[in-house]
Amino acid sequence: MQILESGIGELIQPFDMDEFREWNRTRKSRKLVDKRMSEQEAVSKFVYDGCYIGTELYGTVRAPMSLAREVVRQNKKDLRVCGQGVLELDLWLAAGLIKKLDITYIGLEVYGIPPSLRRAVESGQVETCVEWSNASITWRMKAAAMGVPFLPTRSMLGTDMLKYSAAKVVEDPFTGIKVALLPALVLDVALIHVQRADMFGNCQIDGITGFALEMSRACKRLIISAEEIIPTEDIRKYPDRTVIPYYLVDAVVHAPFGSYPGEMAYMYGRDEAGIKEWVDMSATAEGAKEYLDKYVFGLKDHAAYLDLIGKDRLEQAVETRERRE
Amino acid sequence: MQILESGIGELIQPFDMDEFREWNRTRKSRKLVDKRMSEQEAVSKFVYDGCYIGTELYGTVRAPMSLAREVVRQNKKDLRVCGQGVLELDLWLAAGLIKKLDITYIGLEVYGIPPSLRRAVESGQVETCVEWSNASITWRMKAAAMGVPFLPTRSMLGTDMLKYSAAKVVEDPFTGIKVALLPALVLDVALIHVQRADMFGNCQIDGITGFALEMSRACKRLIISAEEIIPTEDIRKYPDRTVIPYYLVDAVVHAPFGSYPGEMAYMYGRDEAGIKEWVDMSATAEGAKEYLDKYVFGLKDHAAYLDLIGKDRLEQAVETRERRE
Amino acid sequence: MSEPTYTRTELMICVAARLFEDGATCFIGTGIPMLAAMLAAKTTAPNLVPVFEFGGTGAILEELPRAVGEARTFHKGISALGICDTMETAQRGFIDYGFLGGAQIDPYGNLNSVVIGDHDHPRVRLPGSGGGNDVGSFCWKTIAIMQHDARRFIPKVDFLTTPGFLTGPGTRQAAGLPPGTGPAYVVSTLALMDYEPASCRMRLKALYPGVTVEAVVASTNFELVMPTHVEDIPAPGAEELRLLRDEIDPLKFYI
Amino acid sequence: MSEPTYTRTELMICVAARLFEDGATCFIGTGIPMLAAMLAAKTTAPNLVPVFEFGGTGAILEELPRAVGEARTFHKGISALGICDTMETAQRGFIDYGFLGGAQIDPYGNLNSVVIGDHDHPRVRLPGSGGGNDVGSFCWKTIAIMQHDARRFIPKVDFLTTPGFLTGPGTRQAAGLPPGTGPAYVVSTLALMDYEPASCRMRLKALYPGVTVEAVVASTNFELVMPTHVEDIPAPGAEELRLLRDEIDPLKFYI
Repeated sequence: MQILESGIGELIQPFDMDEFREWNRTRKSRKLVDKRMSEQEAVSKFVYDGCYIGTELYGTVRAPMSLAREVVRQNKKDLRVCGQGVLELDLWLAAGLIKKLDITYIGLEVYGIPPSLRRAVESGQVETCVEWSNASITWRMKAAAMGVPFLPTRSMLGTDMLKYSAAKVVEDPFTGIKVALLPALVLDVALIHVQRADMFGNCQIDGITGFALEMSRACKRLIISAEEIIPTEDIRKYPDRTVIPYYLVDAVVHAPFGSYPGEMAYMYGRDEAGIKEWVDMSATAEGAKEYLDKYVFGLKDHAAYLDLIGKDRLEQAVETRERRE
Repeated sequence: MQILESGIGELIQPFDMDEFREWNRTRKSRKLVDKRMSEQEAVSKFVYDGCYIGTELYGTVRAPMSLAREVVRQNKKDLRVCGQGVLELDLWLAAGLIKKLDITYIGLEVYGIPPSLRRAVESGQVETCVEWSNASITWRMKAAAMGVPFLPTRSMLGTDMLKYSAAKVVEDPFTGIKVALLPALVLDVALIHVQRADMFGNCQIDGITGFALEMSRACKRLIISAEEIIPTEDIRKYPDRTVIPYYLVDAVVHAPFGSYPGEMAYMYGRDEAGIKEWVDMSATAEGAKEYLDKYVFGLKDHAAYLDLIGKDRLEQAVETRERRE
Repeated sequence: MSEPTYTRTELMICVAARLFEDGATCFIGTGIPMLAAMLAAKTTAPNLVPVFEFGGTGAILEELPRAVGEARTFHKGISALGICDTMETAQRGFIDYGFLGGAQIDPYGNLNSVVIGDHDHPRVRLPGSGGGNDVGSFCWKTIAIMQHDARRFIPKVDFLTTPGFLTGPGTRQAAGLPPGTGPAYVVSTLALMDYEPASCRMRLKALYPGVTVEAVVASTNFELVMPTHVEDIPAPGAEELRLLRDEIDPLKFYI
Repeated sequence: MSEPTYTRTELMICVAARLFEDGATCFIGTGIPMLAAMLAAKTTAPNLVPVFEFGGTGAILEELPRAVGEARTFHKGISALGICDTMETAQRGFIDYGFLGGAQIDPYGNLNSVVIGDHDHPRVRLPGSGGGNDVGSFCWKTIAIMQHDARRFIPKVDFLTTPGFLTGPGTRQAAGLPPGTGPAYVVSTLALMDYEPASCRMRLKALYPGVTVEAVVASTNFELVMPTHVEDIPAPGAEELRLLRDEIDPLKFYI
């Protein structure tokens, strides 16, 4: 089972399974303690300059937007960032916070290539882009979540993706087929937004789970933002609904409309105009700055943000929510 | 990444990922067709002499007991069997149906070593026992479910388990630690019992999922038995509750009290006396035969079985169910 | 009766929609594939099983999804799980078709959505593979949807993001990609292309109304294999256009 | 006041229960570990987090589970997922303790639950590893619960099912098992043992009431390391016995 090919991409977040095990043993409490805090406190406490960070799900869908804005507000710099995003990572790119990227997809979906991404990468402000597919970056987290150093896949093979990644190709010793081995990925910090959590961090998600299960189990620090904080009794009544157990969680932030202007399944739909505002303003660096001034730097916190958006627009978003029918 | 050690155990179900892909492409319909049928029909159609078969979860918990009894009734022979079980596999052992075992655990739980297992293995009737741990056999199914030829683990290392398995030890090419590679496992037939399914095979499970997700995605034929058949509208209202989508499923058997004398979370508790009856009678080969005559061969089908058990005992089992509170 | 007028985008959607095989599982990406899938479901492929990469399977597409993760991708769906479930389902051979886009395509159907120019110092940074590479690796057949011009249809993509037939016959399998997989069609703004089996090179299959072979050749910066007979693509029918305009995208989000 | 009378099983349960560290995550197997966990939760370890291999985590143990998958293993639990979740949680270092049983144990704490005699022609076929090997591989500390007699405490197990310290210092890590893991205690029917750090060999730690060192030695078919001071295990207290008999196992399922 010799190495047939090795990607030349940098492993921008080197890993050591034994160190992660030790972290999980000594740095993650098993006690049920109240972890509720504000965005300000959570980001200040757990996000740091140069950390390797990721968000889930993505910009317009169940995204930790209130946390993402707080990261900008606190000007956390030199971030090394995992994966894919829409608005949330685009804000960080526009604010000049990202130094290195394990990139899968940063786009504006139907609105195309984000000008902020282009400016940040083409200018060299983002120093390194290591390429991964959406599945392979998730399986990298899954490897860490499983506690193993790699997972095999038949993706990435034969392409420049493999070449510019940090994967390795080997021959399967059982049947002789070629597989790419994806190195495990342990994030320093993960931000995940959910429908409901209790004060300890037990989380429920409605609708698709995206890669929340994998990311929550593949990080050293996990900040949860939740639309609702529910009593622990409701968690214990439906233990089969807990997808992220409390012992993975370091902070619980109550963030109603935390995914706005993106959507939250069964709670509110996306605000197309709100998304379009970023798309339009971020066309230029000046416009992006103006947007950040208006929606981030000019506001104290998420409550002030929601005030600025206004009740009418939020109610309209609720009106367009997906319903169980 | 050379092979440092290879288990000497037989790979009693050899696999070929490309063949499994081809099977999934050509032999599994994507159409929504009514798959409801009786135990008799499902077992007759999909279980065959010599097939490699597995059951989920296990004997006293959400177990496909009505299907397991039907396999005995139809005398499906020379079975190669996956994993772990309590009553369900013990019945097959007692009936002399098992030729080879990928064994993890066959026990009577608190009642100890099953005499039927001892008789079947010590007499040589079961020709081969290949050893796996509970996690490793599940990860073997998970490998197949993921469509990859193996998964790594840090289990099994340094023990006779590895030696008598079909795993291989290699050095992780990223960090140099040793890992065991577990070969993917694709079952010919899987039997899984769930709380609810629609006629197409979309399944919901309450309580723990055991290894239902892994097994359902790692088999060529899947027979589902379900306590309740529900309208597809109820599935589509809660798509986030579907753990086994219909396209994995070949047969849907309506089997109320299908796990009896074992339990079904939130529906009925286990009948200790019913379990104890097998424990006591299976102490001798004659007793086991008598039990099989009484509860399997002497009865036409699952309905007749439930008649024999009687309404009172079933109601008592319902009374002792776990409740959401 | 005069022919209805239509836009080039509407035509592309119709052409893509007609390629859906009834009862097949299909990975659907953002944009035109979503409109095409909805149109197919309402016309020739009522048993289509749409799969969206972040977890939605078997949705009933009553309202147009605008993103691959939004709730409309699992509206009345048969399951709403996560990206591992859909990608692993694809990796084990359950997904028949994948719809893909890209900034560049080459004669073997390889796609680029990472960079224009050099990877480390790109002239244009594109969004990245997303699920593209996975879809192109795992699905049995892939269909690319592309703007057709000579800067996009080029002999060699700047960055091989999503595998087509790589460098020709046998090379996908030699690289380790699952046998039997690969590109099937290209739906462009000018024509429908398939691939010549022997060479794995892109071949003109059918022209859109009013488009000439010469126009396609002029917009293609490599030699396109010519079939013995070039088919004609029928214009969108009145019912197709009505469905598209009134039912599928009444808010004119895409069309 | 006279000492309460108690059975050897009750004593073992109490000894095991006292080993639970408050707030720790513990894999709980069928039988005595379940009773011990319940007793610990009601006495010295109210913040114990029980983990059952098929998916139940953080249950409130109001009624005694009789199997590792039954609903009582996730009664008012914090999560009810599957075996992959619990085993992967253990593999990545989240599970502090594991309780194990076996038919044989050797001086390094290796356990056998597969066969007595030759593997391919066994004298006694045992149930198999189950989750035992995994628990012994992944958990930070394991505690074995064993009948103490000379046929079970032997120099070399017939089949090394669950890894203890293998053949001595450094051998676990050399085999690839996660560093820092290994056996911590043996709770037998006669005494409590731990392991001498330098040699990784089993060491007598404390005697049950009325048991002599000689009795333990006579029942151990290998040389047990002797500590400078052998501790005495206190008999079960009245409250421990009341809890066990009245609240934990009132139906006398185990005791």
